[in-house]
Amino acid sequence: MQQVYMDHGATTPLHPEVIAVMTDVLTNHYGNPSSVHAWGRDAKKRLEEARTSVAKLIGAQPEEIFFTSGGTEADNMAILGVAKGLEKKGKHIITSAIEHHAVLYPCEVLKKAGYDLTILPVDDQGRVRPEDLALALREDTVLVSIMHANNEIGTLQPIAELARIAKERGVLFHTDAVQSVGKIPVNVNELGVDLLSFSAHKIYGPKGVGALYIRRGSRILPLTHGGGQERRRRPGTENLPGIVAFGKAAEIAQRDLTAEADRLTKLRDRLIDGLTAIPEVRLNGHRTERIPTNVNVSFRYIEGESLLLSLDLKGIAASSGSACTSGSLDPSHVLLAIGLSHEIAHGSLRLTLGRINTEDDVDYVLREVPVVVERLRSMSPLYNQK
Amino acid sequence: MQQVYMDHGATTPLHPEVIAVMTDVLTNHYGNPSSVHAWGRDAKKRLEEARTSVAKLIGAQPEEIFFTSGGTEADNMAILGVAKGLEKKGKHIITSAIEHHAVLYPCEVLKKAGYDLTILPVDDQGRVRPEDLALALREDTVLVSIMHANNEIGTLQPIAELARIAKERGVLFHTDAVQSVGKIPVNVNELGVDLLSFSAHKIYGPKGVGALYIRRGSRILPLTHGGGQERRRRPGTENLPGIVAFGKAAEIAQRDLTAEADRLTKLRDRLIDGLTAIPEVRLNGHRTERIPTNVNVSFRYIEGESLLLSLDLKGIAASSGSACTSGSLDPSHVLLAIGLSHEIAHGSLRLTLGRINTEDDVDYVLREVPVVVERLRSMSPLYNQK
Amino acid sequence: MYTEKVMDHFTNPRNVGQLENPSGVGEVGNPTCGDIMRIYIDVKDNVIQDIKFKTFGCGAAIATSSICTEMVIGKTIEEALELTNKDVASALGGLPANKMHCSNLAADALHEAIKDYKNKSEQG
Ligand SMILES: Cc1ncc(COP(=O)(O)O)c(C=O)c1O
Ligand SMILES: Cc1ncc(COP(=O)(O)O)c(C=O)c1O
Ligand code: FES
Ligand code: FES
Repeated sequence: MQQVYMDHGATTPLHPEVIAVMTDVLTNHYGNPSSVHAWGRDAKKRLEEARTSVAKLIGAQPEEIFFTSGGTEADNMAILGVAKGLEKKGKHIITSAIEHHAVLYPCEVLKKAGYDLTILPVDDQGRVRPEDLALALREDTVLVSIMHANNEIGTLQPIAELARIAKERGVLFHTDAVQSVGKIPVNVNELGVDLLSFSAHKIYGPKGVGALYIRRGSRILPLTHGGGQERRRRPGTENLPGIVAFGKAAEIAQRDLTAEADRLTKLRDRLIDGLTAIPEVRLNGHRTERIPTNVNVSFRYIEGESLLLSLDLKGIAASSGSACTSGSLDPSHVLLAIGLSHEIAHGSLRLTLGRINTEDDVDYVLREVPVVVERLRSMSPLYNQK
Repeated sequence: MQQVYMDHGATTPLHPEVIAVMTDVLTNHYGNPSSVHAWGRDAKKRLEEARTSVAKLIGAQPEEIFFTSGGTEADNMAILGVAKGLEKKGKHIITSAIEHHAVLYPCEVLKKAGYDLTILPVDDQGRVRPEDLALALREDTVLVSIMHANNEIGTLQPIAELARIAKERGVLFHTDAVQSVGKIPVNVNELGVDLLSFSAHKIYGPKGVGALYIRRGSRILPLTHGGGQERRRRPGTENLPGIVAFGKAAEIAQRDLTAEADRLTKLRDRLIDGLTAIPEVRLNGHRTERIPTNVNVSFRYIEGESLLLSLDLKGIAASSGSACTSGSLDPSHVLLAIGLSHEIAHGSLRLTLGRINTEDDVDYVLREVPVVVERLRSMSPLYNQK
Repeated sequence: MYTEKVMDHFTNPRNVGQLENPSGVGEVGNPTCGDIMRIYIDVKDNVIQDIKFKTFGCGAAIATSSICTEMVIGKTIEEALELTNKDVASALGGLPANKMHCSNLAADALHEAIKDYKNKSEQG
């Protein structure tokens, strides 16, 4: 049976060149970067080379990159770290309704601890309105955190414009760019952001490593305390194999970005056109202001988990914003935020493309999905067969 | 030139079997454990198998193991997490003067936030006196954190006795076992501890993964917030390759523990005997209550960094508690706590053995160290040539 | 971490030792890290004819001591007094940022030795 992995939004297979580099470090470069001896100096050198590669991918300086264990830690560090660092300045934070839980939940924790939290709504395509941000900013606002690309519906935010509004008011701006980095050009200076989170395993690097970009001079306190690594902002023996692999993944992402974006945009559009030809389906997210890899549709009358299981039986890996797959038993807060009813949110399907996907994969998916949808609809009490 | 790595206390080379397993996961098992499809289920299965192996190594139940990014995060999670979780019960914490910075610094951060902190002294061999703990416990004590084996001098603490004293008073007990796990038998039930930190890269596993054991029922809040991974105690896409490799390293550690401990104890004792035959030298730490892998001596009149650089030029990797190597410019707080003067603490040398070391390595070190010590002493203004 | 020049001076330090009847001796302890350096000078006709050092300190401390002695031998007292720790560090091709304080040792000990020489010659 054909195997089609279309869940690159969840995680990506490592690039073969990344595996090679990582295996080399695992085998031959085991020194601790803090050690004085030859093994340590070798490790330190590799660490700093990787930092340079990672910095380049987002147009930052190497000393503005702080390695973390992933996107979640980077998001938490940005939000909790800036809140603690600027406690004396104020206790108001602004975010959006469609953030990843790694942003929303730390914000809610701050709220419980006495902070004011403004959650900006989005339009029906998932975009924050700049005028809403302008109105929400206050004297005591210390941070705005709005994601670059949404993980479920792929919608891109007008970050440069939003960041400019925050900057005019002297407020730090963080963006969760876990889903945009490596897929579209991301440059911290063009975007004008002060903090930016990203994660290696979404760009064909390994799980367990990510980074937070912190613009020089931004005030932020660490979440954890210990050794002097990452200039005390993130202590602990560095995950050298992971970091070097992240560096390699960043180089490859930069090298291949334009060609892959073009190729995947075509596949994406074929998928969107093919799937929206099925009756009673809607595309979620913005039609064009979306990352090249994301397709998200809702099928009326069916439920996401059943859909995923059926596709899985055909060898197709996908995901859904259905309550039944989320663990929380509520449907995706993102789909609700763009105005979907509970029932329709339930029937959502996310296909996320990546470097291993081919035209052939798209053909296969476009052949199988209608069959599965039809079968599940025929079992659904909500579906009025005509 | 002979290459002798004797800095296993800093980090260890991966075991070849661990590299093999990890490379396999990197290459073939890239699913996200949270995904519903085949790739995700495969990943989830491997995650839980690794959890079982890691739990077994310390005699815990799999559901009591929470994977982190390393020892530092595990220590911070234990201390800051319990403090937050038990805020209503009290604000007094007890630790010892020779803890790793990953324990001491979060405790000091709590102190700045209004907690009371008792730092127990140690005797001249680096042991906490149980009666000191008994006297320090109060009604509002919420946590005792005392390390199992010290990373610099290798001294073992009487954890079972200390934990019993805390338990009698109903106080949670955490131990940083980063340096003991895999080297001597560690069993959470025999020790009677409620929380225990350990780290993969100290037991021939990869950097960037560790674990916190949390006894069922212990109240603790997470440091970061996001997805539902690790039952919400530690969110973020799991570092699957690292965790599976940690599991393999744990299995090997358990399998080889007794044989390796015997072999390394002999090498250690030869090193101690050989080095303490040099004039004006002292052994730091307890002579017998120490891990099988640690040797720490101080040479009068010379400084540790010069010693390390000289040994490095001979192909020997070691470490030192000297101020000049610490980054902080103070000599090791551990050596000061056992009563060494600044000057003598400066001249300390730590050799930490591991599975790749042989009799031949020991011979080489015992041949070279006296030569280097003599040369540096001849340059020292403190050394009275006779 | 260290430049080749630093490692060269660390491995083959120039002018290590002490002088039998020095014109001046200077000893300083580094207030930052507690390391110690002693310098002996032999001065004739206002010129440093010979110089020796002993250092208890890190690699940077030993290398800066060594190069410092090389830089001032044959120089007049006035020229030697102009030597700064920055000169010493740059002669070594630079030092890591956290090691800049080490270079104070050598220049300070040299200045102490010259002060000692001046005191002695004034008294004598
Ligand atoms: C937008 C976004 N933010 C944060 C994360 C969390 O990243 P990680 O899983 O690397 O912790 C993800 C990935 O799931 C994501 O898609
Ligand atoms: C006793 C002790 N605790 C904690 C740590 C920190 O572990 P990690 O470097 O994995 O964060 C170390 C390692 O340096 C250690 O020796
Ligand atoms: S019926 Fe099973 S989760 Fe909805
Ligand atoms: S002189 Fe002490 S650290 Fe260099």
